[in-house]
Amino acid sequence: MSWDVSAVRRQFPFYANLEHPLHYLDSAATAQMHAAAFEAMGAHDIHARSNVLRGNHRLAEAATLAYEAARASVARFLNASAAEEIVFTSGCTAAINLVAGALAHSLQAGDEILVSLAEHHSNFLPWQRLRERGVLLRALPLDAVGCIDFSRLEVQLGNRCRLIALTHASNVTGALTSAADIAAVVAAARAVGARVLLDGAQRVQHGPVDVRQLGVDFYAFSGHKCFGPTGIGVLWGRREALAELPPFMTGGGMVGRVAIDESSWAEPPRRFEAGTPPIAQAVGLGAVLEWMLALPWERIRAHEEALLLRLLAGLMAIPGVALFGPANAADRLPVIALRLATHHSHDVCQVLDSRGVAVRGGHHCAQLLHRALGVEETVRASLALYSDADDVDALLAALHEAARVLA
Amino acid sequence: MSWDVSAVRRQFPFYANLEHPLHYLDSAATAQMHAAAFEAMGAHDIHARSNVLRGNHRLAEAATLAYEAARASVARFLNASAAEEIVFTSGCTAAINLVAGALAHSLQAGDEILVSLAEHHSNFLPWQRLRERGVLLRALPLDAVGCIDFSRLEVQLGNRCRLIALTHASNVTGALTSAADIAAVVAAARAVGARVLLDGAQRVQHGPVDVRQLGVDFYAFSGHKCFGPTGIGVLWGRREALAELPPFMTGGGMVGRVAIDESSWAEPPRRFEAGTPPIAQAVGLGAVLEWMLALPWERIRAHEEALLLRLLAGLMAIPGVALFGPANAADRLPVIALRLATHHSHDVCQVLDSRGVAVRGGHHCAQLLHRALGVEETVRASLALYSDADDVDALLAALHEAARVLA
Amino acid sequence: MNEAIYQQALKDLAQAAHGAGRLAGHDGEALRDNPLCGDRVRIEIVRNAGLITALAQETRGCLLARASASLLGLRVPGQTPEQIAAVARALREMLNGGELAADAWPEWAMFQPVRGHRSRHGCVLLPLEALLQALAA
Amino acid sequence: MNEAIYQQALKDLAQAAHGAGRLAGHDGEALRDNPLCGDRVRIEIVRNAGLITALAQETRGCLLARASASLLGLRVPGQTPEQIAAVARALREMLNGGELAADAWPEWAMFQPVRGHRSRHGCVLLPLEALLQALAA
Ligand SMILES: Cc1ncc(COP(=O)(O)O)c(C=O)c1O
Ligand SMILES: Cc1ncc(COP(=O)(O)O)c(C=O)c1O
Repeated sequence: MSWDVSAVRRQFPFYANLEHPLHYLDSAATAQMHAAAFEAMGAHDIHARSNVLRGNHRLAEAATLAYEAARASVARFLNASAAEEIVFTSGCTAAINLVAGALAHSLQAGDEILVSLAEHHSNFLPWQRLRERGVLLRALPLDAVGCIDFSRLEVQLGNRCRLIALTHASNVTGALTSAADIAAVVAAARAVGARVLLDGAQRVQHGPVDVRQLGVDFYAFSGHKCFGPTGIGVLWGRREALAELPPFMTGGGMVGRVAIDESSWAEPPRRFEAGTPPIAQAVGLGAVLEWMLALPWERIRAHEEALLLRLLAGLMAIPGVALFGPANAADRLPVIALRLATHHSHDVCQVLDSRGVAVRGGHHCAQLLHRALGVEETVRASLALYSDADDVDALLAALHEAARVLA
Repeated sequence: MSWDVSAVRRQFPFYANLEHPLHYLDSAATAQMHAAAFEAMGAHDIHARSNVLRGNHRLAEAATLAYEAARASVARFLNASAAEEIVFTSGCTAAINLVAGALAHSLQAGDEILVSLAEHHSNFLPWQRLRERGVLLRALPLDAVGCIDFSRLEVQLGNRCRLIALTHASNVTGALTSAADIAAVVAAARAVGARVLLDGAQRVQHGPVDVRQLGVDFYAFSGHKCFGPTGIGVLWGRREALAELPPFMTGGGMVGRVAIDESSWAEPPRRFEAGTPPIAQAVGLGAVLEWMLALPWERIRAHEEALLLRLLAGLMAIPGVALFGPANAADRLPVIALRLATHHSHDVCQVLDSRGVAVRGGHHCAQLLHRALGVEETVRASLALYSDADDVDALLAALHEAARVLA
Repeated sequence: MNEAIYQQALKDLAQAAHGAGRLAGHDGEALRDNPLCGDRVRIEIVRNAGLITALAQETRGCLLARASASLLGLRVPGQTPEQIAAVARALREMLNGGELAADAWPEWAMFQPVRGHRSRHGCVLLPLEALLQALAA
Repeated sequence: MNEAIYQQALKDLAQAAHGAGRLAGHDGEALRDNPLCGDRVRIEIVRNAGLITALAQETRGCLLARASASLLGLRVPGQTPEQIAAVARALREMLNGGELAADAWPEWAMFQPVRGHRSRHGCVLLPLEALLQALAA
């Protein structure tokens, strides 16, 4: 049985309400939101709106239960050991900043952090900033098509490395970091006592993740990229890894005792959730992840891969198209960065938009990766479980058009 | 003409869908959400969902326009000089952490921060934490009813004070910090070169604010306390005050040029909005603030004050009730902290809940204020523009009941 | 519905404050806060030949916490750590909606109306958690 | 609709790249980035007796930025800083939906189709902003 795109589109209010045809191929930036999130958030904000954890009237009870149930849903989605390992943040960027900011309190000058040149700025700048504390930033280089070169792991991993932060999938090339490479990174990290963080922002849109099997210590992602609401993100941390971190932000709800001279912190996850959290957004995310948990991911992967191959084949037939990323479909997400001759990506996107094709141009918050590939910007098309062959064909036709219009 | 509560309740889906009578008197924790926010967010997520600032297809254009229009609405609500002075955050707590975290980069050992003992933990702990950098934390004491004692300003304000952080209104006693006191604080701060931050979390629910008239440098608040969504907050900063701050969090969207060794920051407000912002939530907040801007605030204040007086009169008639906060209704918000004999607030709240009255017990994230008043916890009732005399009477009756049940 | 929680028996149990105070000497102690309300329980115990022979509790908290602590003061002396572990299990199960185990202390039954109020479970459990911590120390 | 933006005249203007390159000596320069796309414009100017007598531009960017920079290379030499300020005002007004001022450079008209595309306004304005910055320095 194949994956039924029109059925799934009916579950996305975006598609149900589309007035003019639009081929949305920008899901890597923000995916459309599933009905489950609309419904769960709407119902929550009408029937159970209240602050959480701090009151005992019926609405406060209902809100707290809903919020904690969402935490349990995230734990299931990631196969975490316990709901207490899930910290809600405002996004993937905030989750990574949380780890960097909390870790900063115990870093010494000369300690090292290892990243890669493929990282999104959100998984690069927070680590780069630790240089203010004398921390050394090292980076794994890229190969010719923009994939992380793991053969350089041993050379780049110093004895004083405290954390390795890598993307689980590139937002530009779509390259997946393989389970084997992750295992090698984890083993190497263990040997020097470093923690491992994976940036799952792109990966989560394509199915549940098993953090226990991955063996890493931290995993971060955003709701808006996996069919959930904006304003919510997740940091998963292995129990021991979270326990050893002090808070990043402070405020209501994350303390034990407050005195004028000193305060004590609550246990994780509350220690990391200062202030009123994004309650309705957590509830919306929980609902969407439950929906995702029930999907037939093998069929969806086959569908996405078929579209990817169709797209790749069509692109090869367009004169002047240059592609980046892994050649093998199994090693990548259906996310493709390309250049059309020497045309600027924003000019290309403009023409594509006039043809009802929404893709993204620019450096995609990955300037280092682009520079490593010798370009400043690319056009990126990204497919999701609601994409279909029409979308792909429209993109290909529009690229032919763009080549003509911009020549 | 008096304020029509039943008309305004029809604009709140919470009231329109209430199945059992519920007297919601916990708006200081989280206010119910206005229809304008439901509608604006729903429509945005259906018709204009996309990432902002980074793309040029039609959805990205629409999302960016909506997001920036929301910024302009916030600027109008606060009477800020320019939309660029508005930074969207995930909440009031995050906004205050932003200022504290960014300021930390330029603080020297021996510099001072001045707060008060009336502060919510969210406007106390971020400053207390700067002690790790050798910063001295000073605090204005409270008077007998829990109001900030501004007569101690001169004594507590050192030459090396870099910032004064005070609440615009207490979330426990409801005490408003007067324009005169704020003016004195600003003048004193200017004399030593300190910045002034006001925590407006409680104040915004009761009408627009004029930051230019207040003369302060920073103003912080949350969406969920002013009838808007959870997951969104605001930091307003005077142009020069924002310009001199480095970023707090880093990531996509807030940089200029990224290189392996060094990166340059974007201008405010983007410098402070790392990662994908809470887009739909900003749009929802903008819609609610536009609604608020058009309300007849004089009538609403008269209404709230009348309810407050009715409540105060009724409370005085209950044996064993102890009240805190200013005696004069004009000096306070309709937020009341009380103790019922020696009964624990959570026991009182439990009985009240069984009578359909939702109020909050505990320390309300203000342990220092409670300790200064010689108690550990209080019952807090908070009224908003949708509260009515029935709510007040139900609370009073339920308190009589609680005294009986718990005796 | 709710005031079923505040039956006379429960109020009396809290009022009785069994075991209230401190012990001159002890073999274990623990201090536990409920960060949400500032409630605090201190438990001190004396152990002898595998038994807990004395327990003192100091509780600042709501009626539920005080009644629960008072019950510990009444029932714990003479019990083994294993019995306490079983008691804790039985109480948690009951709060989560299960039946009270037949061999559990019968007084726990008066906390049954708390079941539907998740935010109050912590109040009932706080003294017991402090005791388990004192035993583990 | 959109390809109205990419008329032959605009592409030719970008291609012509008037003023492309660097000046051996100059009285003012500015480097400006568009952080959203990594585009970059460098402007160098020579001033003499109240006039801008020479302008060089180096532009890495889209057709809009390149055409706009090329127009500066063509039109700026011989103008006063006041005239440039007026030109900037006229362009901003036009992009925001107004009519192009009668005395503005007529070539700006070819940027009119960009009006409805807010995200591209920055591309058109980038060279002019760099020029204003060079004048202010
Ligand atoms: C006075 C005051 N300041 C700050 C906050 C923190 O706001 P939030 O929890 O929405 O971040 C609150 C509310 O909890 C408050 O009442
Ligand atoms: C690989 C990667 N990491 C991190 C992020 C940051 O996510 P967010 O902007 O939602 O915080 C993104 C998306 O922008 C991404 O693609």
